[in-house]
Amino acid sequence: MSDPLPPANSEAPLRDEDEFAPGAAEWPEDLSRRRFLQIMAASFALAGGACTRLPHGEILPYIRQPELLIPGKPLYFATAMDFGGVGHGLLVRSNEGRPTKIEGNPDHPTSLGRSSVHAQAALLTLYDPARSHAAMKLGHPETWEGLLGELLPEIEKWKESAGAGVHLLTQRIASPTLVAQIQQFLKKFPKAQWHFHDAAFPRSPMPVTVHLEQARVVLSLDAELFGYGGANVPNALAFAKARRRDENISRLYAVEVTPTFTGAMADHRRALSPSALVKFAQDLVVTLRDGSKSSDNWSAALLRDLQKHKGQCVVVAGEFQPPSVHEAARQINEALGNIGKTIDYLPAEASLPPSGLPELVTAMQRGEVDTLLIFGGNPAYDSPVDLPFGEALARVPFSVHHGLYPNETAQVCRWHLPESHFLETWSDVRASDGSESIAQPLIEPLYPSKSAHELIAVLLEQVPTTGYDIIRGAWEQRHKTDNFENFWRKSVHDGVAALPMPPSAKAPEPAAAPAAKAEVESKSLELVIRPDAHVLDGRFAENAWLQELPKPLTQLTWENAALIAPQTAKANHLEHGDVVELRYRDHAIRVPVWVLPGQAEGCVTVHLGYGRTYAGPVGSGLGSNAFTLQTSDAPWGGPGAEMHKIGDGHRFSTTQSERSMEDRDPVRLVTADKPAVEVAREDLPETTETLYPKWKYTGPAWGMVIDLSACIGCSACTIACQAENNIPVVGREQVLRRREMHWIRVDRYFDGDNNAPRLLHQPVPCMHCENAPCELVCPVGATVHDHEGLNVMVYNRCVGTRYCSNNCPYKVRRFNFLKFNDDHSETLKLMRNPNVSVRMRGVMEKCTYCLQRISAARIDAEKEKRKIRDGEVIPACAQACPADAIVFGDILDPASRVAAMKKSARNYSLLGELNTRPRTTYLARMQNPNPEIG
Amino acid sequence: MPQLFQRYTNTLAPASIVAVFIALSAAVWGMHAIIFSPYATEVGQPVSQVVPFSHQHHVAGLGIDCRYCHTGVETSAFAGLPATETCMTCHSQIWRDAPMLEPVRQSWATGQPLHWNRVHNLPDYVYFDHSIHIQKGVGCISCHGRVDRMPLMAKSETLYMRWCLDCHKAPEDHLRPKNEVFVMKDIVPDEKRGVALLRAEEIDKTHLQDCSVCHR
Amino acid sequence: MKVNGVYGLIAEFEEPSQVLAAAREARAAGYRRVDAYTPYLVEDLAEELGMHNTGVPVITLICGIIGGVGGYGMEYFAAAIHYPINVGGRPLHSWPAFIPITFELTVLFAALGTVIGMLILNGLPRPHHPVFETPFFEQRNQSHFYLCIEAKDPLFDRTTTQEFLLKQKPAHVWEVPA
Amino acid sequence: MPTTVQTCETLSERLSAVVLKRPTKLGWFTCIAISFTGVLMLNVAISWLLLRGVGVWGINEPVAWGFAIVNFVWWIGIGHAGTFISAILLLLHQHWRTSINRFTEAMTLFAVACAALFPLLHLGRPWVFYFLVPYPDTMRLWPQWRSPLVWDVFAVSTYFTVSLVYWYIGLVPDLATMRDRATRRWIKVIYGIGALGWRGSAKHWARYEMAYLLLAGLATPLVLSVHSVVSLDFSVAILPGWHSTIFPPYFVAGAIFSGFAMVLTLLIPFRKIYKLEDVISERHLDLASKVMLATGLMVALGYASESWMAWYSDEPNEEFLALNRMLGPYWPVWWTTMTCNVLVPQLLWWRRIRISPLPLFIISLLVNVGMWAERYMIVVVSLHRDFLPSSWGKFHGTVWDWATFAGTIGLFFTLMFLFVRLLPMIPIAELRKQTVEEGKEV
Repeated sequence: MSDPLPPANSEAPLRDEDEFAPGAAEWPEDLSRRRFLQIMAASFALAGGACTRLPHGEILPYIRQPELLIPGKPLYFATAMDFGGVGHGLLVRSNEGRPTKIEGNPDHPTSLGRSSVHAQAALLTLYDPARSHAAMKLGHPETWEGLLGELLPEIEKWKESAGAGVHLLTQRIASPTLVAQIQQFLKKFPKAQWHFHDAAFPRSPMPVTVHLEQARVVLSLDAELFGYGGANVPNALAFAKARRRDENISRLYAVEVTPTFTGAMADHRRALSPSALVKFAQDLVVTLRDGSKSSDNWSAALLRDLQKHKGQCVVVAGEFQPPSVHEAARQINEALGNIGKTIDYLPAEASLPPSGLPELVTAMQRGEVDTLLIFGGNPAYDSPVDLPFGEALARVPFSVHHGLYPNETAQVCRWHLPESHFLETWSDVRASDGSESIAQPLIEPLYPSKSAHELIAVLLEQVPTTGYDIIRGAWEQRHKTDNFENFWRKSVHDGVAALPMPPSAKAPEPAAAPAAKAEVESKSLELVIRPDAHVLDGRFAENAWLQELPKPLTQLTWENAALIAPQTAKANHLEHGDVVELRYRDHAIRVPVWVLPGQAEGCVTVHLGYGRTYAGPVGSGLGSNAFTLQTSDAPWGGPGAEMHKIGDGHRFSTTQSERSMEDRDPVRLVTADKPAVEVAREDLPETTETLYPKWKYTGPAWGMVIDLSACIGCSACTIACQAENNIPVVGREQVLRRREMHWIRVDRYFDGDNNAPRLLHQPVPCMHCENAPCELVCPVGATVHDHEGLNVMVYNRCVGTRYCSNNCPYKVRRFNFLKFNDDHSETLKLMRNPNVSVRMRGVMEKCTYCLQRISAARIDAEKEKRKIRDGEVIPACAQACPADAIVFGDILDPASRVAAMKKSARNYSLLGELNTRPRTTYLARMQNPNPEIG
Repeated sequence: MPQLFQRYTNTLAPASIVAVFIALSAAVWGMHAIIFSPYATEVGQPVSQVVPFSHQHHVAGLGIDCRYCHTGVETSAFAGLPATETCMTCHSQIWRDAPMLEPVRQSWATGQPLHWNRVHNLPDYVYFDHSIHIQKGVGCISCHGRVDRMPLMAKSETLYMRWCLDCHKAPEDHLRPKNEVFVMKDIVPDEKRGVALLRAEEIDKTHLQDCSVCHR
Repeated sequence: MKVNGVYGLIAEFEEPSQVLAAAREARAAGYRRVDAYTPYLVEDLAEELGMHNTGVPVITLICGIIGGVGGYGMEYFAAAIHYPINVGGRPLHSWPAFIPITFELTVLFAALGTVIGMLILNGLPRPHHPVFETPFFEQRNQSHFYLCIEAKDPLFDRTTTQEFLLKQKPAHVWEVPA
Repeated sequence: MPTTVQTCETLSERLSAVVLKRPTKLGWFTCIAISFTGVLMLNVAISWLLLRGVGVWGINEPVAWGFAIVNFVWWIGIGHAGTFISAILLLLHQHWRTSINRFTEAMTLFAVACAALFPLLHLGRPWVFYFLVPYPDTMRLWPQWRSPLVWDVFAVSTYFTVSLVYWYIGLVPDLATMRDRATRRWIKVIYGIGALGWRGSAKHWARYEMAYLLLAGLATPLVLSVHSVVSLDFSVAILPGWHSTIFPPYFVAGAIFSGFAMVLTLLIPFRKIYKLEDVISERHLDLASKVMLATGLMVALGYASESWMAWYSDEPNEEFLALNRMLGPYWPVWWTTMTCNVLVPQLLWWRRIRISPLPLFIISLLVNVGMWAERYMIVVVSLHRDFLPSSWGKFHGTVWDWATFAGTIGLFFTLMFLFVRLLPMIPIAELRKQTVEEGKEV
């Protein structure tokens, strides 16, 4: 690994003001009147002719130039990420030794080159200036030596006591080596105990693998197939495949509490409160078993549909549903012979220890815990309210917290040790399909931090203790091959181990059949607690990209809310934006009410991860903490909640205030009775209807197609674009003013009846119109066309009249109303993509189809005197998209994939009637409703 | 009755008006002059360096190829500056204790990089790629001038956008055969050869003036 | 006939009609270097003094043409020749869009030409002028009307010219020192 | 006041006295002090703007144009009365214009100066405003001629220059009068410089009159073109509520409408303070109100045809816009516009109202408000809900928006007060001619 310093003669970003006298462009925050006047004078003088000398930069060459590394040429390394105990195979771009972009690893069986929102956002966490910089003892900086000074005597004690009183607390772990190390630790100190607590990825009642591609009919019982869970990427891709077939596309039924991506993709969606959902599931089992008449024709039709597709359908239960629902789902799958075909039941998660947080807290309260070693996680914040972890911790003499951030737990522990980011250290992971990957570091640790492997090695008093030696050693033991060196090198290089897959899992013994008679539906208001889709249980609260990423179906940013259905709102005399005291089992929080169409009646959903106190400058003090409502016996809520209005007029920082399509058809749907030809009818004006001749393009003529049948609305494109194009975060205040900067946004609409709406998603990047309205009105020619048909935006020519934005019917242009990019934090400079200008205050910006990637490909092609190949240029959004919904290429090349898709009958242009001739078009979304259901 | 204004004002008044016009045009001309003066462009003004490296000596004198030090020039956007190691390959043998080379030895010993002052500095929003220019037959000296005559490195062109465009509009006048790209020999404009090279290198002139070629 | 130290003789009238008549007489008498000074424009006076064409309109026309042609030329040169760029799929020579600026520049040049031309033809600015030395000129030039026969006039002669002027029944006749 | 018959002497005496009389009244000082505080506020607002960026205003996506453009159009509109009165009415031989043209021309200049501030300030990077000016730069780049904003640059600067020249040429003979009537030497000298040595030569008068007529001839199409070009800023765009072919005439009418409103707003107090009721008589008020009534009706027709087109075109976006203006979140703006610009002016059908200063003053004030609201409706209300519901938003002016607006009003009045104190606000020479000749007619 080369040093993380800005490398020799790389374009150091954030010096756009060099165009002007220093300071003339970027105003320092703290500015004396005097200085201000000087700057005024300076910039006015410049106005005379901008006769400025560029300031003299310096060039710092290497001492020894690293192998492979050619300054200016990015390198790509395969690595992997542990996300909620599931491995994600990644491919990371490195510019002069700085990881600058994370992508999915195409060779990895589950990521298949695609990536999730969280994989993309991991990059910002690496460079986050708020990460813990040093070991802390009782809140004061300390050295590792200082720690060892205390730790080693402790270890001696453990040896005598065989580890009595020593407790480990971990979250889910995807690293086989780490699990092995912990086992080793427990073997060495038999009396030591290992506890498991993970608020976002709880113990799954019945872990499964779903094969959506094989399933013709899918029933989701509040399962978020495309949510943040471990298998979202493969699920999305498989489902998209099943939806894009020309004939017999799959049909998705979703029964859920709060609208999810799954519900948005469903052909038939039903919102039920948790208790009603349990009842629904069990009635389904009963009716299926004794063939009795189903209560309503909806579920009757559903049942018939399921039975019609024995072995080709699947019923999936949500992670946060009680075991009874999972059991119901399993029984239906068994009855219909789906198991082994469309769904595999995995053995109960052996890697997890039996004991959890409750046992630990009781032990702590009893004073039985002398030493508590916390690996990751934040129990002081994310433990249920009835488990007073913080107080109990006071009775633990020697507590150590090992994590990325000096969070709430770090504050109360005796020791906090900085953890290395996964891009800084060696590790290994196991993916959802059991395949293993080696995670190699892309950069030296930015701070004196250690990985969990290294820390445990210390506890085990092992040598060597470097991550590399630990992982390599462990693999050498586990994988006995005659030529390990080759195996190791290949595994590291490919990002996935060349191993035989684990034996296919067998279904667990059927548990006791659930009571045929379902318990009565509760009449009281039910509380629903869920991890937030982006910050989860708060572990990503400090990640500004995720905070500003609009949340699924609310488009809310930077805060959480109490989601209730319109009917519930009416019943409780509440309005959108009212602030309520939400009370559950004599605990209460203040939270604003969000009236959400599609939410189940009679229940209120709050998301975890907010109301943090020690998240850092970004994540602290946002929203309200739902953990104060969580109890260990009802972690996901239950009946008996109350809401009392205590205020109103809360202003939500949302990026989309409108819900309906207002009788316009930005999103078009193809169904059996509404064929594509009619739905996607292009009412484009004739080219002859103009004074002017049409401009000729010789190609490559770049264009894009977005398939709305595939898009699940996950926003991976948005955040991938943000990472690739150095897009700044503006913060809650500016989002309130509608000044977010995302180049590709995912619009969502609620179509039809407000009480049972259809949920729609539509990603909207720049359309690169051939008759671009924006270009016509720019007074300085800062946005014009190039010969490949790109609508290019020249930041350094832009004077900021914003006329282009006014005249853009898609409103995809983004303006730097203030100085949005952070040029103070050194680490953030390292993160930036050196091939994209960092925009200054007062200039317009927008999607460029990832021009930097096009240019790179063009230069390569021209060097080799050939045309650019189809698929050689992939914009960040298309590359990230887990559903492969975005396709980009040369529309004049008949062989190209994009050209083929544009020929589809479903192809239509957004607002085509304006004769903007957009290069980005959409494929109308295919629906496959059950004809038996109206 | 006395005159309010003396006779001379009859000359003064029109003269002053004319003077104002002259002054204004002079100001405009002056501005232009400054922008293209060596003061602003820094053309031909040697930049001082920690080590007074002489291209004249190394290129003309010793005949070292450009690519020996600027390794990236054919493959990467950046030509690259030589690592200290590169200097030391020779200077660990010859001029081992020339005081002039002390900073190089220091850097080698301490592992601290040498601090060279930029001579050719483009704004950050300009993305110039050396490799493609080299590949298509634009000689080093087209932009960097006769470095073989420069004891100390100095800009030989303004690097203004209009200067870039001059060549992007009519590349044929500035192309040379591949084998002459690194040769320190002034190009003799030749219409026919230029067009031939243009065709040989399959250079598509149409998009060369697109904003997107240099700005992202 | 040239007389030193004298700019001319000036007659002061109360009524515009008088100065008109006087001017007519003076021309008839063969005086050529004659000028009148009035508090406001007196119709036909200039004609009576022998100025039949102001020469301003032609300047306006020429400048207007320069402005218009120059303006359109600049637009065409910049958009179609100097740096041709595809803007919103419109042709390089989008003549309808070039009209407004052409028009504005036509008006601008014509207007400035008119004013500057007028001043030059009038020989203004000219802060110093002998006529200002006419007694009470300052007070009365806003209400009274003057006819001045200059000494440069070949027919000028102190006595005869004075007699001639007095025949026109002026309020006064003054001698204007050079 | 005595209606003695005017002679050149008395006239010159009275009108120059307005300027030359010493000592200056305390009232004048208080007025200018008040308006100058506005100028100071403007300075603060502008400094803060340049310091932090246009983000200090309320603008956002989708409403990327806010107060700046509203104020720009409003001020430019006001700036139309002067040239209209002095040029078009001159060509139409409306002699009554003589009493007020100088004053209104000055008003035009100052209004256009205020207007010209905004396009500059609303730039994201004002320090590179010169990108909009064609000149041989180091980048070989030019303005983009198809953009109405570039047309604006030329139209507004031409309009300002021509108005300035026109106004100054009109002043020259009067400056000569000032020069001759002033008593203190330094004052004589100052006016003398401005007078260019004007001595009332008959030949000068002839050329002068010709030039003046030509300028009027040039200014007439110019005044019509300027607001047409401003209106093209909107009608060239494809936005519903902007994309409309009736904008140019409808904007010009609105401009003259608001211009005359501002003229009355200023004249009515001034003629009272300086006791010029005989020079600026009831007749003038009457005629000015008639022009207001006429142009007001044209504007009303504009509104009507906009709504009618929305319905007749059967274009959903246009229909939605029309309804959104009346019933959407910004409904008060629409209703204010209609009340002030359509209903209130109907009072001017009655002569008694046309000639009674106070009601007229109130009406003209309301029209000024109404015209500002109209521009707000056109700019903000059209932008805040365009094609895709997903990108709909709202706009609210911040304190800095208001401070800048109020500041320009302060600037306008400061200049106005300086003008009436330092320069003859009524063209003396032209009035001399008139009084004498009209005296003859009687």
